[in-house]
Amino acid sequence: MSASTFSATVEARRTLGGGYFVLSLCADAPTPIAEATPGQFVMVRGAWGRDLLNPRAFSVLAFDDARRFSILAKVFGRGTARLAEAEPGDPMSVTGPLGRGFPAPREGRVQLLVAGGVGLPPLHLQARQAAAAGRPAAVEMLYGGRSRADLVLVDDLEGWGTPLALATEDGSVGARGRVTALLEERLAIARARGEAVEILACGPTPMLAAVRRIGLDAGVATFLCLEEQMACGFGVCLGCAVPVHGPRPYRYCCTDGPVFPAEEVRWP
Amino acid sequence: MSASTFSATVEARRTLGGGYFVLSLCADAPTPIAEATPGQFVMVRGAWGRDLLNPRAFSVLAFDDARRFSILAKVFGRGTARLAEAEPGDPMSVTGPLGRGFPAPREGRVQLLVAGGVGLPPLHLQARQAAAAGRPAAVEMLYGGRSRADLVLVDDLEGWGTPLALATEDGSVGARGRVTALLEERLAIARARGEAVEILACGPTPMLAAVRRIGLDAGVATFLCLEEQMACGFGVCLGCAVPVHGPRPYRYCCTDGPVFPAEEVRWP
Amino acid sequence: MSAPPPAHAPLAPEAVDLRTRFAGLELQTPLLAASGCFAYGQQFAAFTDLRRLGGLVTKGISPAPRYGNPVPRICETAAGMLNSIGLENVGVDAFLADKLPFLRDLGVSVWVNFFGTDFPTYVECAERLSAGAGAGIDVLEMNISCPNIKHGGIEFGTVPEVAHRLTKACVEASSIPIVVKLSPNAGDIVGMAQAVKEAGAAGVSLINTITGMAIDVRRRRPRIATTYGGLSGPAIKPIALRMVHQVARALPDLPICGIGGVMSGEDALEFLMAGATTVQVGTALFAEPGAIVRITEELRALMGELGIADVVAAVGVLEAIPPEVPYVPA
Amino acid sequence: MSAPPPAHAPLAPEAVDLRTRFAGLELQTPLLAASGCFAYGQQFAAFTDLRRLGGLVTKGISPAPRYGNPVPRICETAAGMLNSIGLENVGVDAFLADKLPFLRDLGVSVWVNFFGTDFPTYVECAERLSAGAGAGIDVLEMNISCPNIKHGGIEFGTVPEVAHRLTKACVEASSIPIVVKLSPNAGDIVGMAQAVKEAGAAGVSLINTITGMAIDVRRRRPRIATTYGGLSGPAIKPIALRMVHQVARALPDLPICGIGGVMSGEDALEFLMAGATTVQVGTALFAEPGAIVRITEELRALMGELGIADVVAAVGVLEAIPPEVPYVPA
Ligand SMILES: Cc1cc2nc3c(=O)[nH]c(=O)nc-3n(C[C@H](O)[C@H](O)[C@H](O)COP(=O)(O)OP(=O)(O)OC[C@H]3O[C@@H](n4cnc5c(N)ncnc54)[C@H](O)[C@@H]3O)c2cc1C
Ligand SMILES: Cc1cc2nc3c(=O)[nH]c(=O)nc-3n(C[C@H](O)[C@H](O)[C@H](O)COP(=O)(O)OP(=O)(O)OC[C@H]3O[C@@H](n4cnc5c(N)ncnc54)[C@H](O)[C@@H]3O)c2cc1C
Ligand SMILES: Cc1cc2nc3c(=O)[nH]c(=O)nc-3n(C[C@H](O)[C@H](O)[C@H](O)COP(=O)(O)O)c2cc1C
Ligand SMILES: Cc1cc2nc3c(=O)[nH]c(=O)nc-3n(C[C@H](O)[C@H](O)[C@H](O)COP(=O)(O)O)c2cc1C
Ligand code: FES
Ligand code: FES
Repeated sequence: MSASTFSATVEARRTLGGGYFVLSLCADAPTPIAEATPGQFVMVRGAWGRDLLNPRAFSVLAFDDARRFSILAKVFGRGTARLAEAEPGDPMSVTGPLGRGFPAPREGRVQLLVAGGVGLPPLHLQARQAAAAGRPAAVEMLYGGRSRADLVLVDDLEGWGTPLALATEDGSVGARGRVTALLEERLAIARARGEAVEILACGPTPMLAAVRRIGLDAGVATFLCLEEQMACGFGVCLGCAVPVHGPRPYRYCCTDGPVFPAEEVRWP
Repeated sequence: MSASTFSATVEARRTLGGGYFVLSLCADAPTPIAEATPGQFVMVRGAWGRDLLNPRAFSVLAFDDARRFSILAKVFGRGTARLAEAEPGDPMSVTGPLGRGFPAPREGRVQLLVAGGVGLPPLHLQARQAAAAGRPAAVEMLYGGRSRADLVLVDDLEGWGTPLALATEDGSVGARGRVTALLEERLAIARARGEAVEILACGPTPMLAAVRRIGLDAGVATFLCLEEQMACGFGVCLGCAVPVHGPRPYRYCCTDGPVFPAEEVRWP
Repeated sequence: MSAPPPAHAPLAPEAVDLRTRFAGLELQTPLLAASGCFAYGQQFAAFTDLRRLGGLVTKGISPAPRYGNPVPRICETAAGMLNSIGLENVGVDAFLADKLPFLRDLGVSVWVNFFGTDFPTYVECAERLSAGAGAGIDVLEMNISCPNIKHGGIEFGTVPEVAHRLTKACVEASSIPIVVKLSPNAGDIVGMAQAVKEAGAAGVSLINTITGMAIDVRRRRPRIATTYGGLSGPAIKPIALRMVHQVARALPDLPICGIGGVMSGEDALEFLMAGATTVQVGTALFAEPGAIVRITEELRALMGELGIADVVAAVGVLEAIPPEVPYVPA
Repeated sequence: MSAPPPAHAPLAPEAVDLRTRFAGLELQTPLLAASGCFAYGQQFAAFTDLRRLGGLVTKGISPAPRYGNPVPRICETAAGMLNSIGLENVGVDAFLADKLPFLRDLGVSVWVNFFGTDFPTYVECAERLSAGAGAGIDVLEMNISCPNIKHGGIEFGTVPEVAHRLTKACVEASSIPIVVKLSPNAGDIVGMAQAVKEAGAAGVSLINTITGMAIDVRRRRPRIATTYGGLSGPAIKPIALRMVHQVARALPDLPICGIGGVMSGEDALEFLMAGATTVQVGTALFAEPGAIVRITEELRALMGELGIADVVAAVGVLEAIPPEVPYVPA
């Protein structure tokens, strides 16, 4: 898995509402971006002078070829606010693809993709690749957010034939409640059917903590795509430590992750 | 002379080549901008986050009414580089008009306007107002720069019928050499004719130093529009001190100036 | 992994009470204009409603007028600026006669920043301001930290024993509470705060500018005529917050006025949570003369959103990050 | 008014000689990667040509491996960042066995940053690095300034006598030149530099991070698990330049490696003109792994433009701003 650091140009920004937007980038020369696996990410920074010093991490949402790829972001703080103003033609510095992604689907085992809000991209790419491999039902998307505006790119999933269950906390679309409730229901069904499943989750940390508990309690293989504050994204600053069980107390979100087996993460 | 602090929106940016551009702004509500006299300035800052902390000073180039006005800038450092990327619709914070401008033309005395490079705006406005008052020849513009690209908005002056002499250091347009040579020639003619003149100058500091010497040596009333590093523009930070002769060693570029009588300035 | 934030029911901004007390004084908000960034206030009247400030701190006053340093005096740096104004001011007499009446009439807390060039002139300044002031001055903010004057400033600001003696003498000479403005150039900020507290300071202001430098490589010269200048603005905020927190933790009953890079209501709340009771806004006033009014409303709205009803309750509420699950080597 | 810049005929970039010497060593350029921002280098090989560096400084090495601090360990601030990594490292043995060979083979100057948790472990670390190194290590950069470890760090870095004793012991234990990396948290940076110079330091690195803090007001918590972290990036550049200049002026024959917020060739030249012989680049490497190669070319082009043929000639060339015409009161 080779990464590179390269200049890219914004090709388009598609605003999705609710602060979400898709940024399409084109690298100035061919890169390894098309080797990205779902969960791998890029570090992105614009021509931002001396403030907003560090790049921001974004999961790879999709790629067309060795130059064209896109990310899905939500306006959160100053960096994403700045990115949300990017115009076609703006230059960006990019490093990636970085990290280790989710395991690929295995024969005879359904992957339950649990996405919360802006945690969608890795799972969206996982679903895309399953569909492209002619096995859209090798994965099932359980997708939750606060409200209707937090569920974006649903059309894509529907178009691919990805089995899909939605939940919103305000009930504005799908089931009312959290995506973890969908997961518990789905696991109960799997248990009843004797179906082999595994869990792939990405979303806000409290959601991941809940998914982890559910997965561990159910004895189901569970993989979490974590977010930690990152400065470099390639294993140098040691800022993105993830507390783990094992021979050492920390591993690194950017190089060992961002995807970690649930049982490895040292959380309550 | 009242100033106010207000929000404005970029209406247009006109690129003139050589790093020069005119930015047209429209205040969100009526302001005292149309009371500006030539040499008065505005402090301008965009939505620039925490870097580029202080606003930048720009002479008022022109105004249409209590809301619409424009500035002429040249890309110099980081602030003007940022401004040069401003797009229509971008918000700007503005304070002004600030400072004290040039004396108005007086009957029976020709004002020699000595402009160097981006020092044009105050003198451009002076010429515009003389023309608007039906007396374009009350002023004469002596305008110099390194090269052709440094002489901008010349069409305006020609259109108003402002008497005009140009100089470039590379001889690409007008006389080859410095604008101070034009001034010396013009003063010699005035002396020969017994003509009453005064000098109004704005441009780079070395040019102003030379104009000052020429004016003082010739015994001609000379007014210099100075540039000092400014943080506030309204007399608070005391950063913009100008060394002067007189009861106190310093006066302030932003409140006492930017226009100072040449003899007052404490320069070699 | 970090747990979700503690839940507090949000409040309407109008329900938020910004009134506070500092060293026995009442202020309508915790936000003051910082010394040297406000001059003597008149210039702001055209731009903002000064009666909405919590208070203001004047340019530093010395017994005799001072004319300040050669130019250039300022330059910009990344998220900050350097200044070396040289403590230019009109002197005590002109201040009391010409400047104070305007400030007194605003009805907000008036703090007069002062300094001397040596021990006797510090005491003289405190004495004359205190004597001449009548009821118009609420606080004397003693600047022992300006790095720009050759004699005095820097030594007073970095040696605890000297600061102690000087503070004591000024406190004794003044009928008005003295708040000492400390220098971040001191190696041991807590030691300095302790020293001035024991000398009778009613509080401390933290921080003044940090000595810095910038170079114009094209001219092969410093950008500031005096070579060094004081760094202010958002660049120094993390250092200021750390010093406020250190002093607040070590000396919980010493009132602290937090200063350094405040540009938003969120910045102000950071200082309050770190342990400051009041907060000064300096450099932000240059770009935006009405900054304090905006920051006040942002603070009110943010406190409402976070369910903090009373600004006094925000002071020092900081909690530690919950500990991780202990690591047990395999 | 300021006179025009001194005229020097511009040169082609190829005509600019970037080779320099530091404490007797030859370097092909003055630009090094800073400790903690470069790890042990391997990660950079995919992104940039490491053989084009002037040199590199490893992550700080301690005698035993260390696992570092709880999370969150970093956050961003205005034009800077805070970190509290906790001096995580693989320890001397693993460093010498697994990391050094790669670095040695690059053919650039290899500086190993090291520290202990107390007096004996400092000396032990210097001894073992020096003994085990063969010809592979050019400099031991002694970190007496990291604010992130509870024992050791901060006291060594702020008390001149302690720094003197510690440096002396390490210099005696090491066959490799020792450059001491000083803490900007010290009140008297010149006193610290003087103390380590007299103890036999071959040079000083200036500056390490400045202790700072940031608060997440929504969670009412520090943004860094250890509450305080070290501030780096452009925000601190003015402070770093000032300290380099102070030390260079006071101790003209002590080689200085300048560090703090370097992001461009112009930044690097500022440090050289302030009196540093070499310059380290830290935080800039996170956003741009190839930053040093770009900065090297920018420096070369800028020196060419300014007509400075030789990087050694740029060191400390700063002139004072010419004095104003004297003021004669009217
Ligand atoms: C591997 C990885 C992949 C990611 N993929 C995506 C993606 O595909 N799309 C996307 O929109 N975002 C993604 N993120 C998160 C993205 O990097 C953050 O949204 C971004 O850093 C926030 O940047 P900002 O500049 O807007 O906010 P900042 O201004 O950097 O953040 C403001 C402050 O909020 C805090 N903060 C930041 N993130 C969080 C958080 N998650 N929880 C709590 N506090 C936080 C920080 O303390 C920070 O100082 C990813 C992060 C990682 C580590
Ligand atoms: C009263 C007044 C009116 C002005 N009117 C205009 C105008 O109409 N159009 C215009 O383009 N500019 C004008 N300027 C100058 C304008 O404010 C500067 O161009 C601007 O500050 C440079 O900003 P910057 O952010 O591009 O450069 P910065 O990044 O701020 O400047 C880079 C560095 O260059 C140095 N520097 C800045 N200006 C000068 C200078 N003049 N000479 C030498 N060094 C300098 C400074 O040390 C600064 O740190 C005026 C200035 C004043 C005081
Ligand atoms: C131009 C300028 C002048 C200043 N003058 C004084 C002064 O006279 N006395 C003083 O105690 N502090 C002075 N200060 C320091 C400020 O009051 C404040 O402590 C510092 O700027 C940090 O706050 P800020 O980042 O909000 O500006 C001055 C600051 C600036 C920028
Ligand atoms: C994440 C991080 C880790 C660091 N680790 C070390 C270290 O182990 N030893 C050390 O001496 N300095 C360390 N530093 C300090 C840097 O080497 C450098 O002195 C400082 O960051 C200032 O330079 P900069 O602004 O270019 O980053 C570290 C800095 C950062 C940002
Ligand atoms: S983000 Fe720097 S090591 Fe992971
Ligand atoms: S620019 Fe602040 S006083 Fe003139």
